[in-house]
Amino acid sequence: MSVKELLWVEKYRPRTLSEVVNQREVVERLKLFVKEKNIPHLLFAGPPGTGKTTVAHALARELYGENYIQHLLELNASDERGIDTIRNKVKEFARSRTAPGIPFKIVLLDESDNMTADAQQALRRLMELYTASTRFILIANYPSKIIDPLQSRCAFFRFVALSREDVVGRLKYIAELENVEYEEEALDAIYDISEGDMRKAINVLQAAASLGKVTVNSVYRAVGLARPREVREMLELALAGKFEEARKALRKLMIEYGLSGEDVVKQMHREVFSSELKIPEEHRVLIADYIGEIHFRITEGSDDDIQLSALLAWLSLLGKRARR
Amino acid sequence: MSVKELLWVEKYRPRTLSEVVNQREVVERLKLFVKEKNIPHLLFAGPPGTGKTTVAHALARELYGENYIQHLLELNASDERGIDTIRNKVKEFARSRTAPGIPFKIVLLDESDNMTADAQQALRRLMELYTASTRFILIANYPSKIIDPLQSRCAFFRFVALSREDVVGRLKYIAELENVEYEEEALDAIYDISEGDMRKAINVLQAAASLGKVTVNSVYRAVGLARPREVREMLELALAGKFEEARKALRKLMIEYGLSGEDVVKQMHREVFSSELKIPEEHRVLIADYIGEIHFRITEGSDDDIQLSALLAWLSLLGKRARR
Amino acid sequence: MSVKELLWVEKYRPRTLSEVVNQREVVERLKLFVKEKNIPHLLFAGPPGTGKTTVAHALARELYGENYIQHLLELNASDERGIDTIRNKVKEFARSRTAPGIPFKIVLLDESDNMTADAQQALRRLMELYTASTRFILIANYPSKIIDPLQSRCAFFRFVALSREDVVGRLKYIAELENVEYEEEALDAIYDISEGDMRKAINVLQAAASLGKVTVNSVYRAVGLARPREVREMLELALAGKFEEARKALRKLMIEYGLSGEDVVKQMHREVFSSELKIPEEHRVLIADYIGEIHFRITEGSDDDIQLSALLAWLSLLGKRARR
Amino acid sequence: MSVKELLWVEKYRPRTLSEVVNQREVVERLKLFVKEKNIPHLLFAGPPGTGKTTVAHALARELYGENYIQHLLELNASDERGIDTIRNKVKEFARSRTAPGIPFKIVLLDESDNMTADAQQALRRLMELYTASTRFILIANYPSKIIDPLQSRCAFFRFVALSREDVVGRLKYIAELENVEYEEEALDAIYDISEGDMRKAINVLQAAASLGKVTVNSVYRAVGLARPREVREMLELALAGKFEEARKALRKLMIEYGLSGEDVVKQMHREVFSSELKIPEEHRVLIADYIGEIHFRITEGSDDDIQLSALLAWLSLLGKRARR
Amino acid sequence: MKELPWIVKHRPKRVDEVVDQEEAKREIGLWLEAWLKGSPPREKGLLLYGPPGVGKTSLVEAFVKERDLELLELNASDSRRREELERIVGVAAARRPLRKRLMVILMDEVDGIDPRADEGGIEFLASVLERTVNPIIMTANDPWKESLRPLRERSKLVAFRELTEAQVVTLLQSICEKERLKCDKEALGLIARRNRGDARAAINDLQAVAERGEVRLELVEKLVKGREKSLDIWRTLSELFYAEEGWRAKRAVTQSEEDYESLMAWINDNIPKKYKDPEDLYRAYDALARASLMLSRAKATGEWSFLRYVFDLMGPGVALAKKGEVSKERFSFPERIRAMAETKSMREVREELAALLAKRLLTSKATVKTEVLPYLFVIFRQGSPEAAAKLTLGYPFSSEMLKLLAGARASEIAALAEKLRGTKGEGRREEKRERRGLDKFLM
Repeated sequence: MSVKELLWVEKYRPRTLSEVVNQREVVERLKLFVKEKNIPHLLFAGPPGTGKTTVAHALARELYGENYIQHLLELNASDERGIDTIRNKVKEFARSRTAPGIPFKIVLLDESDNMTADAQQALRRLMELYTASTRFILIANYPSKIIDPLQSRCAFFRFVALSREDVVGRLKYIAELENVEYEEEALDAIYDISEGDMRKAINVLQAAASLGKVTVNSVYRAVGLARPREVREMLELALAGKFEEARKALRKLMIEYGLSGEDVVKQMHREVFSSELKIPEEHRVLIADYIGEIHFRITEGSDDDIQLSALLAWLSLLGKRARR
Repeated sequence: MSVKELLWVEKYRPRTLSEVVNQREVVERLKLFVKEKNIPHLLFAGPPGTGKTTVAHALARELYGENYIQHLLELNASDERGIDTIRNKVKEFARSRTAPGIPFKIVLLDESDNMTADAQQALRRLMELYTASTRFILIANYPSKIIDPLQSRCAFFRFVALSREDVVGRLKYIAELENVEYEEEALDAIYDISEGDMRKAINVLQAAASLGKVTVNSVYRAVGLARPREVREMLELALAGKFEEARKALRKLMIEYGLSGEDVVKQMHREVFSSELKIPEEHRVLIADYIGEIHFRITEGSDDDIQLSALLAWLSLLGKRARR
Repeated sequence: MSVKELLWVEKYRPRTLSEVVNQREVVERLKLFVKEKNIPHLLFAGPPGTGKTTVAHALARELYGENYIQHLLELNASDERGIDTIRNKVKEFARSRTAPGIPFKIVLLDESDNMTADAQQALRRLMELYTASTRFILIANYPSKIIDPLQSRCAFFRFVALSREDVVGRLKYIAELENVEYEEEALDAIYDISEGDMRKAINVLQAAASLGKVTVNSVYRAVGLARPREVREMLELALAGKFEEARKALRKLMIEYGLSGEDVVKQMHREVFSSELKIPEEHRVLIADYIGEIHFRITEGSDDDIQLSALLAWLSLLGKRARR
Repeated sequence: MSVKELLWVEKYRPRTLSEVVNQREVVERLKLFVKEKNIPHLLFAGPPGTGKTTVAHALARELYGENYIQHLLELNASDERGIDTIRNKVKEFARSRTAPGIPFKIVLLDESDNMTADAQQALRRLMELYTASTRFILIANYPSKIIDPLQSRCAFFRFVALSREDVVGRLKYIAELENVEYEEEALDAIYDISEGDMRKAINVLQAAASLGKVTVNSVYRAVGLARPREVREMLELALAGKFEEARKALRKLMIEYGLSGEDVVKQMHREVFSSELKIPEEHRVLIADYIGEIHFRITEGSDDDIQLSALLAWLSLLGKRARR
Repeated sequence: MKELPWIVKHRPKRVDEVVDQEEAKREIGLWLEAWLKGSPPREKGLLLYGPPGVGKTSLVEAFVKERDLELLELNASDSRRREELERIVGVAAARRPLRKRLMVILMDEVDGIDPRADEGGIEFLASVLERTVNPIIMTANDPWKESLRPLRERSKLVAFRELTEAQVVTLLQSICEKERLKCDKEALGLIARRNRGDARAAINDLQAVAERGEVRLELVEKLVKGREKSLDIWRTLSELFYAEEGWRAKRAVTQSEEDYESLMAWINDNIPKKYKDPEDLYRAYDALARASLMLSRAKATGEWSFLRYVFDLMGPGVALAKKGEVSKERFSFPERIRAMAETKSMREVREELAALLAKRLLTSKATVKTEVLPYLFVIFRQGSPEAAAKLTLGYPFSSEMLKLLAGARASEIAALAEKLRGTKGEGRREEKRERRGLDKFLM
């Protein structure tokens, strides 16, 4: 068994367009291209884990057959250092032979929204230069970061975030094939953590499964996150003015779960907006504003413990004032 | 069908001055130059997509015939246009042969307002020295960025933004030829996004059409922008103290339109000074300042969601204070 | 005597997995790998000084024997300048010969959570490229800072913080072998300072021992920390409204002990939460909040003296208001 | 006796280790190194004016003799721009010849705690690279600002603040050799002002002596003259609402006295806490806090003149409100 | 030569064909006369400045032609690096005129010499101005740029005035006659007005609208829109400080011809001129300070989209700070920029002094500046002159450093030092070196 097959995200990756269960609209239109054996330049945009790269590979496979990889140059815009490397690689690749029956090869450019505007300009000229023998598939999270002249040279496909059903369904499918025991709520927790990112969801499933039965607990342990309830309790303690106890809870989160200050702030932020935390609306507002400040300070390198203590302190002041 | 023709903006580009439907006065005047077979240095100024480059090419075509490109040196913003290149390339081109019957060649400087002041300085005397054998056409979005000494060396033509009728009319024309279904309001939305930029309008039309029927929704989705009205509504919700609803609106913007945190911040900023947002003038400054702060935090790597929540929270606090 | 032997942290470093007294779970699982003479890529995560690097070396020794160092490439992600250096070193290393009987070499990447997301992406590709001949051990303090695709390629091991007993026990063991006289409380003080970081604890012990008998006093002197009492006195002076005297105490801390502003803030922060500082609970809270602000400014590079004076001035105002 | 005169800090600088009267512990340990004609990398830490640089030079002189300066590269981290300059200088220096009998040269790096953590990392590699032919002496005020990997590569020497006896004794010694008349209390006053900084103490002595007999009065006069009077005036003018005049004073300080924005802020800060500025206690706190904020912005790189103008504007607003 | 643009075709050939600029003509004439008489004027360079299109270059060419001189011209289309200038101008400036035929070296558009692309150009030109044997004439639109200071200081400045509308109309009429055009006078007036005194631009527009032998008002109205004039600094300031709505203030700062950094300096110095109420003053400064912070962030992160907030804050932020009246006091040039320029050499001397002492005292320049220099000032300005004089002998202070340290007492101390040296001579050779600094003072 190869290392690749050890990874479920690889093992269960769809091979053909038909196997792609989501993004139906996109897939239908692409199938038309396959039928014509011709494609324009393409731009695939959408959140991470919605299948953009998978679809691109599946498309290439359907065009060229199993050995499609010879006719596909895969580049990662944020890896390759600058447009010059890209230019050289494309140049060389464009010279290579084309498949019989299909007079063009495909250049797949991942994370192309990470390129600077200047590099994108250069890319545009590159696309024009090799347009006879190559087609580009640009992959991006945020289409707004692709400059207009590039967008206007590509057929545009938007990939949408996956629904809870899609993700949970897929996880169940995998879990059963892999003989993994699981709690239903655990899969829900995985969806919450993955935010519609299928790749992340499958990875979390695999990590949790490696710890034994997949439970809410093992899921949070696997991703190195605290359980929402514990974070909420810390918040409640602080708001109840029990500052010392809140700080103890904080310590526990950081040491036991190995959470960084940033992790804690993010999780607190999530809990502030959960309906299970019963606080007045205006408090949520105040807290949201202050959490922004604290998170920024931490990203700038200030001490986690000091900043989180400041946050808890502030919360307990807020709570006290409210009780008056 | 070549890939270029797959792009409507190329496919429907006017070839001759007569085909240019807008900028009638400019075109009339240019036709006279063609008749006299003489032109002064020209400066075409006006917003993007008003046909400046198209007109310049059409003019050259009418002067030199279909192979006009031999007598035209086109320098784009994406080309190296430092002071040295300008000196060298122009000098070399000026020395090359002229067309029979027309004793001058044309140097077309696209986006010349993007040239550094130094490079522009280098142009000043070049324009005089080589005036016998070359004419310059400077194209600029912002003529104020062209240094005065250059402006004063050119006959100045202002291209005006296209009217809603012009753009929508053209879009309808194309949509019908391409068999695209559309809602009337969608074409209006395209006009709003394009801000009178015909090229952009046609590109958006094509992108939206690739998603199926052209609707307001598909238009905004295609460009990866939120609808300004929605952004404004989010701002208004926040300022009205409806923090939770504002946050919901935010989520929707980010997920539905695939906006990054930076996109949202930038779109919010755009609305701050708009006359449609009815708030006291001094609040505008406060809001812009805080948006700037949040934008900074996001670029420093702080979390999008946390920072945007903080921004909305702050807005709702501001609104509350104002209402008191 | 080599320089290395001079450092107790080297001298008393466990050589084999069996010598590692903590992290039992981790060790047991690793022993299984040794038996199979095969390992997947590994990710060791946990607080500093919990033995991650030590365990990695012990593992390598058990696999390759005493000369394991030939088959181990040790890199520090925050040293090596960018992913390119890493790439080159790994490339070269991968070409070198493997040990008889074990078809892979080990790349040990310390502080890998200090790499940018982009560099981690590049690392991922590197791991795939050389997967046949190398295994990576990634070491990180915070697993949440390792991007998903990397996490999902590694077997995950969590190292937990060491208990007071673990640390003090080890210190005693060393002290006795080195014939160092010590007070019991001094070892406790070392544990407090080290916060469960064994490496730091041993270094402090050695530094204090070099000054003679290990006492609480010599411990604080060795680490260049003020004794908690003096920090507390400064706080009390400030809160009593004796600003000038508090400032003198601050000067003394900074000049005599050579504390930096950050040191002082951190120690103040610690004292604020100690039960020995008798102040109303709500003051603790207020102070904790303001200390957060001051610490942030100092980490951003602002002047220590200015910021700390502002803090003391604020404290004396707080004290004054409270007395009214 | 020569008519030429030097600054006394230079004239009475100890040339040999034996002449160093304080820091006995340090000196004794260093003498051992001299005897062995070998030193490890050294880290000298302690408050300003405690003789760190002096001792380093004396050490070098004892190793290499009077022409030691050929074998010593002296760099100042706050003058040298960035690690690259340092790297190049060290590289070149390492290539130069070593002294007969001593196989290494010395690099003296003053104010090394002013280097960023990244630069210190780079420095560490530099030390490793040239360890065969060079030894580094790092000089720092705050050892805690030296990163661990550097500290652990150096033998650590802590320089303690000088006692009143040490300083007064030295001053007397100099005063007698220079035939300066003095009052005993004047020397005490100098010690108080100098805060244990020998360099400063000697400078004050020399300045006071140039005014005639050294009395408490002349000491304070010298110190007062050395400190620009404009700082307090500026503060007073601003608080009196005379913004434009205050700003004139500010400009004089920055332009004529050549103070940086940071210097001005620091001096204002000093004045705010001096008893000679008559303002309510609460204002001191408010001003100290705002000064902290302004200082923070200046260190972030924003224009110091604008930031200080804002500070003055704020002060004049404060003054106005107080007068009501 | 029908195909030549009119601005070339109708370029003035004789001095009297250049419209107006009588004062400039007189000054240039006198200056050239001096050269021709073989007694070059004290300033060997002439710096002609004024707005574009008023005839600076044309006038020089006309003079050259009329007096039958040689002309060497270099302009912004030529590389003007030090090496190139050495080769061309350096040689020309040193060459004695052949057969008494003087050669005029015309350095056109010196404000276009790029500090980077034309590295060393200005410095070299400045040095040539000291020793040239041929007249050097330079032109510039903006002679006040800091980078031009070395040229400005070594040249005679001659101002060219903006042309009046009437003058431009007259000029256009004369061209109409030559081109046999029937010209509507009102149309010419409109062209002149829309080009605000720029004759060359007006001629261009004239050519653009001339059709079928006539120039009609109707067409001018349609076609001649007026070149985009960015707001000059005075207009920017008044539109900014009097703006009542945010968007107006924003327009004022975004359309200013001043770059945002110097604009910020202008606003910084003019806020107290316009806002007298401390509340307004503080609000305005707070906004400006935030703008400056944002700008530093834009620079530090390379994220130039932050500039929008810089503009928001220094535009609307400053404008909307006012609740009270806007004072009638006039706007003024930023004091700080002027003062910094004036004190540049003094500041350089201080740096050198700090470097010298840092080496001797084994410390950093920063420490010297804050911990040592203040006491030296006390000794040199307030202390006994003898102590100061002795220190002067102990360190190789230059005369400028001594002046900086001692102020008004500099020559007294220098004289005293010299006397002390005379009484007790030792180390002669060493002293010789040190003397140089002192001698300058005693001369």
